[in-house]
Amino acid sequence: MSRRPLVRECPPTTWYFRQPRYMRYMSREITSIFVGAYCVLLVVGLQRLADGPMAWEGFLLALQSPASIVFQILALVAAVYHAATWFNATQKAMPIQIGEGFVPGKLISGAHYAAWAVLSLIVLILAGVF
Amino acid sequence: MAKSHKPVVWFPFAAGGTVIAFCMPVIVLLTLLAALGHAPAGLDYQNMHVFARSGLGKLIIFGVVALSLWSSAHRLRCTCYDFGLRADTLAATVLYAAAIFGSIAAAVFLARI
Amino acid sequence: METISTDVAIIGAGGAGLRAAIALAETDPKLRIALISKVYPMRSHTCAAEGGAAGVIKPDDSFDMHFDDTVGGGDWLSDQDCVEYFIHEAPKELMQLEHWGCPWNREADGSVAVRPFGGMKKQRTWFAADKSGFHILHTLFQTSLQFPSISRYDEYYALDLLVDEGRCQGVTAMEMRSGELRQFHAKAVIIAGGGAGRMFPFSTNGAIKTGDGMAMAYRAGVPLKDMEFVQYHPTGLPNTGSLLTEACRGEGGILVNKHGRRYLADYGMGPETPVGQPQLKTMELGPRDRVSQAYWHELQKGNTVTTQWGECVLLDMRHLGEKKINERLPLVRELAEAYLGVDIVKEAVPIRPVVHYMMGGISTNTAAATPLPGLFAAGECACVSLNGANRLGSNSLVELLVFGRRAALSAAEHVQGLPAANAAALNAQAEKTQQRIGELFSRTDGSESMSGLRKEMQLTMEKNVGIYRTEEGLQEGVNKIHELRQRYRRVKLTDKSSVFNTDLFQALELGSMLDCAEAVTVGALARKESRGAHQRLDYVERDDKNYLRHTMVHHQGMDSPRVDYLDVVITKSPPGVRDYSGDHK
Amino acid sequence: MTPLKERLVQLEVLRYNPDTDTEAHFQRYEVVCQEEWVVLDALNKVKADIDPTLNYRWSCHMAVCGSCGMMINGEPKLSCHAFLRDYEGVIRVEPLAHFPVERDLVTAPDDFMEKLKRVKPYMIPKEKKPISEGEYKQTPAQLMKFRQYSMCINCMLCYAACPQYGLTPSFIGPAALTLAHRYNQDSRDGGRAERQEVVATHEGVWECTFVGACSEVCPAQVDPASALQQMKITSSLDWIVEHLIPGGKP
Ligand SMILES: Cc1cc2nc3c(=O)[nH]c(=O)nc-3n(C[C@H](O)[C@H](O)[C@H](O)COP(=O)(O)OP(=O)(O)OC[C@H]3O[C@@H](n4cnc5c(N)ncnc54)[C@H](O)[C@@H]3O)c2cc1C
Ligand code: SF4
Ligand code: F3S
Ligand code: FES
Repeated sequence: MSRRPLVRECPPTTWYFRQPRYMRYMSREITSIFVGAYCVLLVVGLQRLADGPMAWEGFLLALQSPASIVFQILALVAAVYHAATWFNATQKAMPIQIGEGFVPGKLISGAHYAAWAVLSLIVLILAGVF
Repeated sequence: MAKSHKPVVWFPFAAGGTVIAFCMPVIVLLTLLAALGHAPAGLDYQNMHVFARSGLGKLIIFGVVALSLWSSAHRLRCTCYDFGLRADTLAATVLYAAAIFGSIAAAVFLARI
Repeated sequence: METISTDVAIIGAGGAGLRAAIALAETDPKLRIALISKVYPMRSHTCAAEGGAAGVIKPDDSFDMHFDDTVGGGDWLSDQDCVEYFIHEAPKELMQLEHWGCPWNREADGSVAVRPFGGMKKQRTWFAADKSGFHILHTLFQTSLQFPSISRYDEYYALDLLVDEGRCQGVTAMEMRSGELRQFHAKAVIIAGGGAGRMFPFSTNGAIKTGDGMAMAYRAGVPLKDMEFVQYHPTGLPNTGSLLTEACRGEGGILVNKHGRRYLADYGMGPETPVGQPQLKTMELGPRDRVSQAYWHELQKGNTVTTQWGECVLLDMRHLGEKKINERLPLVRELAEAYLGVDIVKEAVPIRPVVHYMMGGISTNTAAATPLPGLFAAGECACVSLNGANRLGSNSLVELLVFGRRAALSAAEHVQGLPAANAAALNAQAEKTQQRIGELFSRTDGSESMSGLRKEMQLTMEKNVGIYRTEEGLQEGVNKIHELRQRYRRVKLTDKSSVFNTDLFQALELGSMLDCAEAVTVGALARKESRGAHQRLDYVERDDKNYLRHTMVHHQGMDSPRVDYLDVVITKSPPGVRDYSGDHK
Repeated sequence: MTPLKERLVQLEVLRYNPDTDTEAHFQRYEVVCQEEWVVLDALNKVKADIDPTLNYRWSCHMAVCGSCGMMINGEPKLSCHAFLRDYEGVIRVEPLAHFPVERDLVTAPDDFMEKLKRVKPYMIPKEKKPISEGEYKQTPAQLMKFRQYSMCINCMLCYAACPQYGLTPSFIGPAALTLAHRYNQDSRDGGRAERQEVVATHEGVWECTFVGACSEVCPAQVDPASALQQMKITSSLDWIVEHLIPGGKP
């Protein structure tokens, strides 16, 4: 009698149900579906813009369909979730050492959040929202 | 094992991820406002046209669209694998091709403006 | 049975075994090295060492001072030629580790930093935060990965030495994952099997420290030396026995009793030094034996604090402040917090003495050679007579390096031009091991439970061979261990499987511990004096006339062992008074 | 004196004996434990008093030897650092995920050991010098740059946590790559180029999708996820230098 190690496979299609943190990871990854789809929408919008004022107005009007509204809400959630995970990750990818210590991760991420807020605000102002 | 050429796709992915994080939420917010019937003045044809015709505007629009497309395509490729789709080459080909196609389309449309 | 031929077999892949392996590989790349260990190298207990490693490096220090501290700390039972060799090699070895990448703490100018340690007159303890042993072990292990001539046999449990024509020529070992026995034919064997603290119920030692290496040599006819000297560390967590490093006191922690008194002042280590300004070799920086013994006296006087884990004294580090604690003692903070729920930044920690280290072991000389040709030993399992009657904190990690390397050099020399082994004779011996294991498996009339025997042994050791000893108690201990050894022959295996049978390994380990325990008790009974860690209430004085000698215990099968003595080597420091009061200069 | 609080603990332990079993099964044990104990203490009590045939590894009981990793309620943990007070109800104990099970809670770490070796986790000095010339100078700041990454106890919890390792076993994995990073970041070392031959391959950092689970379970706060992301960035910069700058050498 001898060794017969038991291999317990990681189920390739359902593994992410095993731990809540895997679910969190998958939700982060899935944001790409919505963001990707939204990018396609942007390209279509560009086309309409190129086609002239009528087309553009039609595009804006089409956006108002219920399906489009639902989609954009989802896309917004996805984009914001993506942004949060991305900024939280910056402290891991780019730690900053000053002397013996490291700049606290929260500070690095926090700076990103702040820049994000400022940038968004500027865009909103330029777009004439306020 | 040879060194990987992954950086070719990963670098634009990382750049795109950053662009998405910073820009996408506010852009979606703007179109969502439009969808809800409160389109801000900035989305008027006139304003959009002026913006998209300027060199800087073209550059910004193209940069945002192309990088975001690429980033999403790359992430989707990984996600396919995570969901158990083992045909990685196929997924990569289709998704990257779509991203490139989208980017070219964006460039063409921008050129026409 | 599969035979593995090699030039040198090393048993144990802790600090000593790994250092030996690397030294062999560097000395002669053609040598085949088999590194056998019952755990993966990085699990070896060297990883638990916290405080640091001593080596003279700073300009205000000198070899003579390290010599005096070691010899005096060892209560003059150290062989002084050995100490001499050791202190000179120590800085070289520590520097070698630096070159291999060990993350030693640094001074602002980039040079290596040192910290104060108990019993040392100068700051000479190199440290890597409070994970010094961990970093030493991992640096050695990682360094060893680059040498193709080192073949590792991880999770192989070594059983018996193969001895033919008066030379040690190999060892048998069981591959734990298959349960298959292998014989290693080697021109030389180095034992680096670590200590045996698990003989005691309350110990800082990991589960693997069961004295297998000592027992193996002992059964092969090599005497065990000075086994009665068992070091208690004064500051263990009262529930798990986990160690709070001596560096706690080195950095300025103080010991107080239930009245808040720094009681060490009452036991010849005073006068009190100002809180937070530790003074070398005084008060809290007295040697381990003295500090542990003071606890015992406080206990007798009723001055200890009663906690839910038993009688304790308090180790107070609050005055060090959070910053210094996090920087220098992060592990201590974490251990106390996790296992005891005490934050050392805010509270004093209850602690008590705990069995820590075996000064005794396989008898070796300064060349790390045992009396059996072809057999070498290094590390805690060996007694090269560096530590004498009481080891100074931070000398042991260096001992692993210095004598691990020395054993390798000696072995490399020994294997030159040796005649081929008589394979048949070795086979026959290996068969005996096979039979021994087979018998253990097939024993159906076994009446003794392993955990039961183990418990009895541990209680006996604690009760009869503890910090203070008496004739009566020791005699009882000798009798009891002897009885347990007899009863061990009827120990029963519950698990008869082949793969990773830890029931079997625990049984074998128990056998090793019982052998070692017998040497400890017998040696202690015979030594009618008090010296270092061996303190007798009936013979309170040191007796240089009769006992300035090493105890040598010889295995006699199932009979009681034979004890004889070997003179201590004294070169320049005649026995003197150990002075740990503030007056010493 | 406050009495020790006792508690009846129920353990559900995965059992597998290759000599007799074709599959693994769970076995239930009930042991009286002290409230402040860790799961390992409970297992030790089971082994000593109830079932000597239960097998698992442990040694130090202070979270430093790295041998006692197990899945406890589905989470990779050091059993000597998993406090009973943090669990309610039945505690489910399984061998570390993603490694073959030799027996009961004992897994085969061969794959990890082999990978560790591949990343050359040892000093390849920038310039060799003899011991007699003393130490390589290193400031405290330079030490801090890599110290965190040198704290890895090789417990493999991160491998059990990383789904990418589970899905793609050829992935070098968090701990081994982090050790490569540890040496790369050491001011005394000059071996980065050699290590890149492994680090920058597909099986190296590029298999990591930044799940981050490795860092969440790491008992030694090594933060392998951080190390791997940093290595991706530097490996990408290498690639640019190598391929886009004429004559560029990373
Ligand atoms: C908690 C703690 C803290 C300490 N702190 C310090 C300190 O600060 N400074 C200092 O100088 N010293 C310290 N010490 C002492 C020092 O760490 C030890 O003495 C030293 O690490 C022992 O090393 P070693 O190589 O001899 O044995 P170990 O590291 O214990 O290794 C023993 C090896 O032998 C192998 N082995 C054993 N039996 C068998 C067998 N039957 N078959 C195969 N292989 C076997 C094991 O697998 C292991 O690889 C400390 C000790 C402890 C317990
Ligand atoms: S990185 Fe952390 S989790 Fe992974 S092996 Fe090292 S210590 Fe364990
Ligand atoms: S969990 Fe795995 S995917 Fe990367 S960040 Fe950690 S290695
Ligand atoms: S027993 Fe050593 S890490 Fe848990």
